[in-house]
Amino acid sequence: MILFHWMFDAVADEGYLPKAASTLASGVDDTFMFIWWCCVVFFIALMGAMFYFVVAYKQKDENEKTLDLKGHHTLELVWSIFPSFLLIAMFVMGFQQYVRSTIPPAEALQVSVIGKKWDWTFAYPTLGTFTSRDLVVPNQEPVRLEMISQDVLHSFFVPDFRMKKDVLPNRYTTQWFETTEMYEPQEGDKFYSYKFSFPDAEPKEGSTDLYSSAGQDVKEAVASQCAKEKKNNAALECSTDATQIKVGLHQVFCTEYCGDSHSRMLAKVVVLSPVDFDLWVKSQNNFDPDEKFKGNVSALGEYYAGKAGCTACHSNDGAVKTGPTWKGLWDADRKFADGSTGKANADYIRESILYPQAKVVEGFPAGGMPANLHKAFGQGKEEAGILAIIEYIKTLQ
Amino acid sequence: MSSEHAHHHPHYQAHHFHTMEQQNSSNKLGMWAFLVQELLFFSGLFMAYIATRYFYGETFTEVQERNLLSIPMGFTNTIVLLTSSLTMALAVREAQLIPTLENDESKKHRKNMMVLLVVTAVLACVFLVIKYFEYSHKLHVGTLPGHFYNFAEWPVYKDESTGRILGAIREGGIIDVESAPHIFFSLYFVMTGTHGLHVVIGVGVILWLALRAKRGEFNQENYSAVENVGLYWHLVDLIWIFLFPLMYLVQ
Amino acid sequence: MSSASSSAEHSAGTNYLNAKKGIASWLLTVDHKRIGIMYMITILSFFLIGGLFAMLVRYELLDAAPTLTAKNYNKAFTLHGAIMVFLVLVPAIPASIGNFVLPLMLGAKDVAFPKLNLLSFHIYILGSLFLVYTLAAGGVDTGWTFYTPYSANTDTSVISALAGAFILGFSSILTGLNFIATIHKMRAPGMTWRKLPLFLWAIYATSLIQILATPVIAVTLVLLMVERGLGIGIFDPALGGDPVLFQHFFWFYSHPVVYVMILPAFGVISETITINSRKHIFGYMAIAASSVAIAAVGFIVWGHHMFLSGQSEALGAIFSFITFGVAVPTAIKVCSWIATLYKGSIRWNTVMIYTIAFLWIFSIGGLTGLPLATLATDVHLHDTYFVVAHFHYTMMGGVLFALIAAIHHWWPKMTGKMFNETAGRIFAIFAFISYNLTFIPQFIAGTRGMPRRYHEYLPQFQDMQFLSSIGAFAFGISLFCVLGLWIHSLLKGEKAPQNPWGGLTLEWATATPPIEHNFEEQPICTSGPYDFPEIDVKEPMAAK
Amino acid sequence: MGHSHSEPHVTPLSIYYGVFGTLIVLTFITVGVSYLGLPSTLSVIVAMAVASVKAFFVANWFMHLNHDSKFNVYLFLASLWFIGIFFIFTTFDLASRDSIMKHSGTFEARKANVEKIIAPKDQWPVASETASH
Repeated sequence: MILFHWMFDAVADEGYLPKAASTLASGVDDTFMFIWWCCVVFFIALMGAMFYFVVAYKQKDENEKTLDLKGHHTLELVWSIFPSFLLIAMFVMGFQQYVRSTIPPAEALQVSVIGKKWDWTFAYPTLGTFTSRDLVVPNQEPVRLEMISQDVLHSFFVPDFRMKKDVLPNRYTTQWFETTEMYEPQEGDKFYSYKFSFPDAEPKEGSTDLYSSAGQDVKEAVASQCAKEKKNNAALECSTDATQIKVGLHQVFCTEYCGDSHSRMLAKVVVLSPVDFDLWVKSQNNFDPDEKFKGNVSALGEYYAGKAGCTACHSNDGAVKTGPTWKGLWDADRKFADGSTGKANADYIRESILYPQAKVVEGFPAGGMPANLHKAFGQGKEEAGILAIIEYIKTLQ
Repeated sequence: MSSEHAHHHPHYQAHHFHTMEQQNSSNKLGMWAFLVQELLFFSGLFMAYIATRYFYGETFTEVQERNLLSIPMGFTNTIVLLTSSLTMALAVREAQLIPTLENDESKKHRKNMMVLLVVTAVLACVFLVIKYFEYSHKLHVGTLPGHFYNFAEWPVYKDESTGRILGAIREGGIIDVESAPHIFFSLYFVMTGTHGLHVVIGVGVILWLALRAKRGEFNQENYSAVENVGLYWHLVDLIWIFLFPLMYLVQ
Repeated sequence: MSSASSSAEHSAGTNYLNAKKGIASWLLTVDHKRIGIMYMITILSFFLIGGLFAMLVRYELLDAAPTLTAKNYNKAFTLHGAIMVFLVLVPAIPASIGNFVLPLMLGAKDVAFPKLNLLSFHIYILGSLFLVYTLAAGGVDTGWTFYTPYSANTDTSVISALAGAFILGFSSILTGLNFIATIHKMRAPGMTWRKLPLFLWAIYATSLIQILATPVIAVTLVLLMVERGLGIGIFDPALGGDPVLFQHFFWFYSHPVVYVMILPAFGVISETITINSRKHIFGYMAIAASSVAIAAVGFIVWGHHMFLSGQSEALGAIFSFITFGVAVPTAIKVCSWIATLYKGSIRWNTVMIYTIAFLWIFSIGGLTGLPLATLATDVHLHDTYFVVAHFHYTMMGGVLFALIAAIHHWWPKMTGKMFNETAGRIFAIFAFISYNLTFIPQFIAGTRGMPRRYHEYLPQFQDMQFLSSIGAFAFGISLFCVLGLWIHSLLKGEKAPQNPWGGLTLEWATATPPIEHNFEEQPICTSGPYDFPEIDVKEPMAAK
Repeated sequence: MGHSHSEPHVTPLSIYYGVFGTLIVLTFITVGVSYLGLPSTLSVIVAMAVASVKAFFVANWFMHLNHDSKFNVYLFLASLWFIGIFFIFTTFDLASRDSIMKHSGTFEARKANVEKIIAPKDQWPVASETASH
């Protein structure tokens, strides 16, 4: 039973549960450890007795006599009553923690979580009209999530915060958390991947694909905003160097089975110091992609592709996801489900963005792509965004 | 139930039973176990009713106000079904009176039983015919389940792009999400449909009994088939006793 | 225990196996023994299919990067789940072993309704054909739980799968009511409820669950089929329905059904542990009562599958509290079994090794249920690999090891052949070790937060998933070894004596294999099922 | 367990007719009440009360539970008991869902869906014809 030995080791060096990064986590861990050690004790006692009896009373000859024992009421009473106390203790501990996690503080920052096949979108109704593809939150401030799904059931799970709740299509569900520290897993971390996506989804050099970068885009946004702010307030406590900005990173999973790319429905929690968070909010509120990517339309297109969530289903490296890859798409011959064919020219791409069902490529699910994604490009930026994306696709040969 | 005192084994006693008494009580116990599962099966439908009523209580009231279900037809059906239940019970009673050894009396009672069984089956068919008229009327006006609901006086709003049904359309095109006639009629058709299916099966087994009686089967120690079909038929009646007021009457 | 044993010898020539010839004499038989055998063969072959899907899943998870496409993986774990639950685990012990043993143990000629028994087998076959058709029609990708709205909208062949499960439900219901009537009305003279072998108590509790819970899943599946067909809007939120309502419907059946799976296993263990330690069971009434108690309480805990589903938090707390109530009778059982070993004369044979393995596996399964029943910790563990490992330890490990133990235990009675003890023991230990290697790593992966139903995963879960896959392959091999053992016994096994294990229950009192009508003359039950001759009744320390 | 030839218990005709009469009367009552236009909950309570009485009559006399073996009665009651559990727990959930978490109410999300949607004129309700039956 090397494995068991290993399990106890794991418990010893705190690696058995993920990092406890929220105010609720420690309480949950205490409960878990209490139950865990109860289980260990009972298991050893039961199995010990069993193996002892099996060895000690091994049959020696066919007709040896055995004890005439039909039962023992006091004993039976003991092992019926005694565990019940422990069980009640477990229930009470669990219940207290659960109540804490169930009732959010009134002053909590409200964030809307929108789940859809197969990515998350986060909106900050009290801070502005922008949306984010990662959950960016201020450190050590309570955050209340109001979650809604656009299609099927999802479930929002952050192991480091010990929190999870289903996301329903017909009702808002709510949960809350408050981070305790800013922890950024590094390469070589024992139980953590410093990667927040899959091995085949490595971000390209200098990519702004928000899906797989380890909070890089957030750091850059904060740094550039800091530079702007410093112009009229030099005393501001912030760094203009993206590499100097400290963040905490935590993995978000979807834990309610939701179809093909269920296992790719990931996101990050990016924890910023309150100052940096305000900067980030500012940067998002008056973020102007045209300015950021001045003169580089394809980069702008890549940004929009990330913002509108295209990259959740369309790879840029030939990998087949839910939708066709964009690599080598430009000007290629397309074969459609209805048997017709066509060329992937500008008109085709524009149509596919506006009316995804108009032409469905053979072998891919019809209705897999929501309509009107170009709305995500922002008011009055729809057409510009589409052109940018076309330019981006041109570069993926 | 011990096999010590040997006695004759009538041809209708299965080899693995010791006495007719054991066989009959086993059959009846088995039948009751079956009725239990029937009740649990319908309980699911009634739970769906409760939930829908909880979410869309207004809808049920509105259905009554608009008088979309015909109380006279439902009422007639109730009377018909209750009567068939009586005749079934009487048929079982006749079966209980058939003496084991054949004579004029046994013939008389068996004949009565056959007649009562046939009457029961006929009443069941009357029930089905009335149901047919109700259904065809709903088909005509369009008060149909879910997607197929297209009742012009109380329309629901369908979102073409997503296929969602968002709620009933009120005057001026306002959408009322708390009004869901399409779900009410889903319930109506699923519940009455399942019940109707049980009635159809009932007709079948009752006629099968009548046929066996014609062949001169059954007597007071071998009538558990009749008794069990009777139990089944009363259960169908029992379900309707709750279905009728819930669907047709309550606000 | 019986006076009929004398009559066994002179009818040794013909038995239920060779009394009638031809395939029709099997497919149309009303003999509970033949039906039981047919169930066993069908169930084991479906276990093979379900197992192959499991191997496919483990193969995919060997490495973090995907090898199958997402859709195929989703279909693989869905079919694995659906086949294992509906076709294998639910009927595993009651329909196969139960059918064969129950009337024999009762000293009856057959079950109360032999024709109904055959009918429920044919219904089972029909239902299984629907699932096979689902396989052929491209599979289904909803997960065996068929949660709405996904199941209401996915384009895979859900309807046929639902129809299959629906039909299988009725097979299980009919078996249940058949057993209830049989146990009530067909007990041998002198067999009072307190002399009823514990296996039959377990089957009895199981049957009650089957008739009370299964109809609800039946109606649920019907509603879901109609939901897909007509869009009735009861479960589908897009039409105004409520997905959480579906989960209530589903778990009202699907939680009690895990007791349909495990209670017969408890029964088997109660038999094998006494017969192989030559001792009276410890606390007969406690074990019998706890079976019924588990069955009853098992009906009011279904919500612990839904703590995070968006059901009322208050209700979640209530369900959590009641759930702990199930732990008590379960603990009583395990303690009683272990106490039964005390000062026994314990044989170290194959059956006993499987029994010990069961106690080990089920203890882990039961204890890991506690953090899942606790609200706060379940928030973290729900829908992770911790849950996967937990229910495999209880449902699959518990049931499977008990089933194999039962097959070995009654193998001589069923086939009239003995099997190779040495090989049997080796395979048993092999299976036990590889089984633990498969699922213990999943506990760790789950606690670290790896969600279930992922067809590719982040690098930090690599080592645990790899270990688990290796274990799974080894476990698969070990089961093939066991199958080989049985085949070898059928071909080369020596003739079995009438009562190889010295059992006192009535099935050992008749010929091996039994004659067509089980007993030459009606056996009379004179003593209890566990009053073994070895028990030294003059021992001072007696009951209570 | 009586003797195998024991005659079955035969209920006198008068009882069957009496029960049938009661059932018919109760049916008239429940229909009559529905025309009083009682408030929603009350009408349900009354209707279910009457239906339960009818059910009792059917089960007790038509289905012979009054002379049946105890276990069959227990089975029947057990089924009612478990149906009760199913109904009570599930309804409790429906009723107490949005009691703790603000904003998890049943209709907010769906209302948000239909904000600013106005159904096109051709879909508006048409004037009701006279009684639909």
